[in-house]
Amino acid sequence: MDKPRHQFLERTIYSREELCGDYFILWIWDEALGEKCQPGQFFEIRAHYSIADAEETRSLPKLFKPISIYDNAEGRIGFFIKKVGTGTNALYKLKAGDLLELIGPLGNGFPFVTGRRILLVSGGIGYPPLWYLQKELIKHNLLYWVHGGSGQNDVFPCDEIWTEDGSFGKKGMVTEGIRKLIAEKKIDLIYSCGPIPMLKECAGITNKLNIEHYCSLEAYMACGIGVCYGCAIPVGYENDWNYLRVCKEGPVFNAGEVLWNKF
Amino acid sequence: MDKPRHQFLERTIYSREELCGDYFILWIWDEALGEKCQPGQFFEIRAHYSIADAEETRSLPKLFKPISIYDNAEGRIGFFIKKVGTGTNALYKLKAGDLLELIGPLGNGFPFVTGRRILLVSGGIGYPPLWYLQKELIKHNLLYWVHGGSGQNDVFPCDEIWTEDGSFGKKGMVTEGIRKLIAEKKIDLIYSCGPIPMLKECAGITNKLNIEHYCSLEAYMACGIGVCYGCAIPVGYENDWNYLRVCKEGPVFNAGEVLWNKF
Amino acid sequence: MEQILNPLQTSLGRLKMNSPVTVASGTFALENLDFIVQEHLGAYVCKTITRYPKKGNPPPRLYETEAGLLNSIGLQNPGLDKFIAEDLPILRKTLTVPLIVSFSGASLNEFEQMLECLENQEGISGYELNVSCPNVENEGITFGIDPDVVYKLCALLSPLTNRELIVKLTPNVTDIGVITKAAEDGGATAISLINTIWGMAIDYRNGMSMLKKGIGGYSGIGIKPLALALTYRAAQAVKIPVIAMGEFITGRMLWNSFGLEHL
Amino acid sequence: MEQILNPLQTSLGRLKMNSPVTVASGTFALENLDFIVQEHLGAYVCKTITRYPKKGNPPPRLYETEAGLLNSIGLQNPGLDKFIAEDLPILRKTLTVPLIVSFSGASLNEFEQMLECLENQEGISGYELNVSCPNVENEGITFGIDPDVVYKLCALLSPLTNRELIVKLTPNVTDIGVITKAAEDGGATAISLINTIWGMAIDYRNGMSMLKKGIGGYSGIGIKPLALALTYRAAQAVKIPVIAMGEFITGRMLWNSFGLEHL
Ligand SMILES: Cc1cc2nc3c(=O)[nH]c(=O)nc-3n(C[C@H](O)[C@H](O)[C@H](O)COP(=O)(O)OP(=O)(O)OC[C@H]3O[C@@H](n4cnc5c(N)ncnc54)[C@H](O)[C@@H]3O)c2cc1C
Ligand SMILES: Cc1cc2nc3c(=O)[nH]c(=O)nc-3n(C[C@H](O)[C@H](O)[C@H](O)COP(=O)(O)OP(=O)(O)OC[C@H]3O[C@@H](n4cnc5c(N)ncnc54)[C@H](O)[C@@H]3O)c2cc1C
Ligand SMILES: Cc1cc2nc3c(=O)[nH]c(=O)nc-3n(C[C@H](O)[C@H](O)[C@H](O)COP(=O)(O)O)c2cc1C
Ligand SMILES: Cc1cc2nc3c(=O)[nH]c(=O)nc-3n(C[C@H](O)[C@H](O)[C@H](O)COP(=O)(O)O)c2cc1C
Ligand code: FES
Ligand code: FES
Repeated sequence: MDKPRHQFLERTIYSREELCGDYFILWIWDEALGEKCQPGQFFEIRAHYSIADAEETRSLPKLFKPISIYDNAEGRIGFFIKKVGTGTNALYKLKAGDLLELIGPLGNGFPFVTGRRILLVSGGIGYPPLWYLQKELIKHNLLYWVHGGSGQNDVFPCDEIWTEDGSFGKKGMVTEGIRKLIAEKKIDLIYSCGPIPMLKECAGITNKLNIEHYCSLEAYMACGIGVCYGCAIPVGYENDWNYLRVCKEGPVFNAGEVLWNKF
Repeated sequence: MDKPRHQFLERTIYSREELCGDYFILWIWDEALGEKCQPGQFFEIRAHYSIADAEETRSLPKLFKPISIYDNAEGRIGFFIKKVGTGTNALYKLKAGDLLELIGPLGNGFPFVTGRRILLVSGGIGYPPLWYLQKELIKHNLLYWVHGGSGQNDVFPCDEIWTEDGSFGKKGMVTEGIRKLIAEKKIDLIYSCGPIPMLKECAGITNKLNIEHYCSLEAYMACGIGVCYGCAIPVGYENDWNYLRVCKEGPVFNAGEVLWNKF
Repeated sequence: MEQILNPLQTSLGRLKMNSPVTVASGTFALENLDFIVQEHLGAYVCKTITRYPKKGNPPPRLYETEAGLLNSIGLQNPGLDKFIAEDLPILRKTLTVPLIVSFSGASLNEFEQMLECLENQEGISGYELNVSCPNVENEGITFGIDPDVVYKLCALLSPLTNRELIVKLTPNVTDIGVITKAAEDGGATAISLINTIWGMAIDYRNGMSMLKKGIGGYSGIGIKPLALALTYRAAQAVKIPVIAMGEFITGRMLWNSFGLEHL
Repeated sequence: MEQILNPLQTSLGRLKMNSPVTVASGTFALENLDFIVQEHLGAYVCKTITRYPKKGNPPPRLYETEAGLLNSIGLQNPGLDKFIAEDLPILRKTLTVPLIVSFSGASLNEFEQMLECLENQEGISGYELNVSCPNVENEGITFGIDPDVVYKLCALLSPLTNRELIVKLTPNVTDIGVITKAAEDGGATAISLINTIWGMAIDYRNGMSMLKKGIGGYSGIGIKPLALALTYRAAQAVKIPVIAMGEFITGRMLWNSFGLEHL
């Protein structure tokens, strides 16, 4: 079998950036690993615990958490993370010099294209994988990136920003402006990443307009390597569909094939 | 009801001493609390966790651990602790300035006497309560203190030391010399604290010689305040006995009344 | 997702309560009242009593596992007569919230006798029938696993009292719904669950059980998901109130984990 | 204390094995072999297959609790024919250790059909009959809770094969001993336990279940004490080997927690 072997890695965090709100970036450095990565792929990562610690504090082994590749340049791999719960909190506490446990790169990644007029749509923590993606696409395509967040702490560099509370950029859901943008910019391809309701909304539009659309989905994961079927989502056609694994057949799916009303 | 109310306290550790082996001492300072304490009493203590920490690390709430009062002078209360497992490991990691959670003082304590010829017998981590005891007894009685440990890392100041491996003092079990000491020093009262087999051995001797003997017992505890009956040990006479609570009716029992063969 | 949240109940069958929080039998006694404001409790459930005094099981009776507590107390208690003569007057004097007496009989007949005795006593608002202690052979447990017996027991006792009649069930059964229904059909005014589940811990150094008795009862955070599942099942099977327990030992009981967090 | 340690078994019924460590069905696949040395396993147990393909349950299917994992995968699998055509050849080629095929039928007849199909295939050392999946209605679970049905199933299948015939039992029963005995009497060559127990988690913000399906299967460190207790009970009830599981998710299975730590 010449499928890529999964890797269990431990890498030192060489830098940690603290951003606004609950966001932070952890950087590791491994050129050989960087060469294997594609935009849209992710790693399962976890704060490192020594067995001694685990016994002393009785803190339990925890699931690895899926985190997209945010950046990858000359072996500098970045994870752009929002602190939302147990696992991301443990990651938040890591400092430069600490060890990170990783498995990856995992998943299929975004298809690479050239000569297209592309709209990037991100919501909340859907931002990081599109950053890596646009770096690869920008030389060969025309890009416009629109990002939505709940407030001014959830906005990052891109072409157009929407916030739900109106505290920055345009007020409203990022999906509200998409139809107009598609027409104005003559978009023929969309890449999206964000919460399910946003992706669903967006897919409704692209389906109607018959525009190619790849979306990267979020799912709660256990193994991250295709073993447990815990991360499955419904993909196919009304009468011929299956649960596919976000960690293995995804996280990027053709938005036209995801059965949004079966969630 | 005018029984003493139990207290849940949080006190800052003002000093931490590191001893040989796995032993260390934590000191807190509270004069009012010190005035309530008697030799042989103990506290249920626990390293302080903030709820935030507990959620982030998923380290679970842990039982409080029973620890004797080792010293108590002008409100300086000392806990002399051996690192043996989860709970004591967490205590070991505390630094001066950290918070300690306490409930106590708990238990009955040693009876106070005057004008007696007393032998103190301690084994391993049975040492600390006898230190506090001898400080109170020494002005009013004749004392001789014999202590046993497994090796040179388990010995502390006293009159006579035994180690199992012979690496310090006399070689053997501390109980081996007792019969001779009783005769030589005309002992009429024994206080003991240590592992059950040692206390049992010692009680066998004092029962035969009909010498008064109070021993302080160890038991795994959950509540420490007499509620759960988890710490009970058999006390009474062959045909009329009950399980009494080490945390409430004890930890000090009349060695002649403990049913050593019912453990 | 299924909506399983019920509006917070502050009355229980015939009983009006300040609060939906109560305490788990055997984990809370008057001693604990030093630590909390009594009036924050909806009711006070005493440790289970039996017709005759019970010595309980040999030590060690406790062991803390990674995610909970094992115990094999064995219902140590002074027996009904002494409870009525000594404990009840104190409870009456001390409590300002309703008292629920937990008791367990060795036969239907004994349950009936005990209820009749207790009916003659003032200051009791209700009963919790403990048919589910895992640590006592031929007592309790045989009742809790058989729906016919649970039905007979409730049908026998419910005509004899106007007080609250709660049945505390064991989780160690194949179908909790059937047993819950049997209790309701028999006339129980409420169900409480869960008692501890079977549990064991092995000392890897010598292959021996950490509890003298071998298997014990397991409680704590590790059983919370099971407690929630069974409570949900039970609540679906009946119309009478279902009281959930399964949070963490010693005074951390929630009346209803489904609702309390909304307070 | 009871001595419950058995000498380490390295043969299982008719099967000789390198090691007493195996993997839990559904938590381990070929992908995991990237992480370990295959030869350290005693045997490889594949994810449970059914006669016909199963889509599985709707997402979310996973939630991590304080002390374990909830899942409601619902036995998603490609079905027997596709397993034989596609997966089995790869397994045969890849595995150097014995293959145990886990399968589950919707009726006695279907179990029989499946066994007959599998008997015609090379490279299978044994079967694990999954009669205990909590996430599939009317399939599996009805079998595992009724000793008569378990007996009938084993009596039906055991004459049809010379391969290892393991029955995997559910812990969600009143008396594990009776069911284990029924399996032995029917001709099973080994018992494995435990499958997951019922479990549920509630999102306190909205009172909804964290799993779409409501109740799921609970595994991990939180169920270890129960697994030990039931394994001990089962082992006392029968003479055939009992395979224990209940440590932590994804490839951390111990053959026998009672013995392994002595390796
Ligand atoms: C392919 C993929 C790529 C991702 N990339 C990134 C990234 O680059 N940066 C980043 O910050 N996050 C990313 N995420 C999301 C991230 O994995 C989750 O935020 C993280 O797993 C939460 O773990 P936790 O232990 O902190 O939260 P938990 O304590 O498990 O949960 C906190 C809350 O978040 C919800 N939640 C947890 N995980 C998920 C999930 N996967 N989907 C939906 N809701 C969830 C829970 O229901 C709960 O309400 C990605 C997810 C996937 C599947
Ligand atoms: C009244 C009283 C006073 C005490 N005073 C002191 C003191 O001054 N200094 C001190 O260092 N220790 C003292 N101890 C003992 C101390 O409470 C235990 O060492 C401690 O509870 C161990 O907790 P752990 O979580 O570190 O160990 P665990 O992880 O719970 O266990 C580690 C090992 O120790 C065994 N063990 C744990 N607790 C006990 C126990 N209570 N009895 C016997 N075996 C046990 C376990 O079975 C296990 O093998 C006292 C005990 C009692 C009852
Ligand atoms: C030490 C201890 C003693 C207990 N004694 C009793 C008892 O006497 N009667 C009873 O009905 N339940 C008893 N229980 C069970 C508790 O009331 C409760 O049902 C169980 O612990 C589950 O809840 P938890 O996980 O929140 O502790 C006892 C539990 C413990 C830990
Ligand atoms: C995600 C997941 C999927 C599972 N799938 C199966 C399965 O297909 N067949 C089966 O017999 N058991 C299955 N199980 C149960 C495990 O094999 C095992 O019995 C259970 O998890 C208890 O062991 P543990 O606590 O060590 O995980 C599954 C468990 C998990 C967590
Ligand atoms: S997380 Fe296990 S299959 Fe995707
Ligand atoms: S530890 Fe609970 S009664 Fe002693």
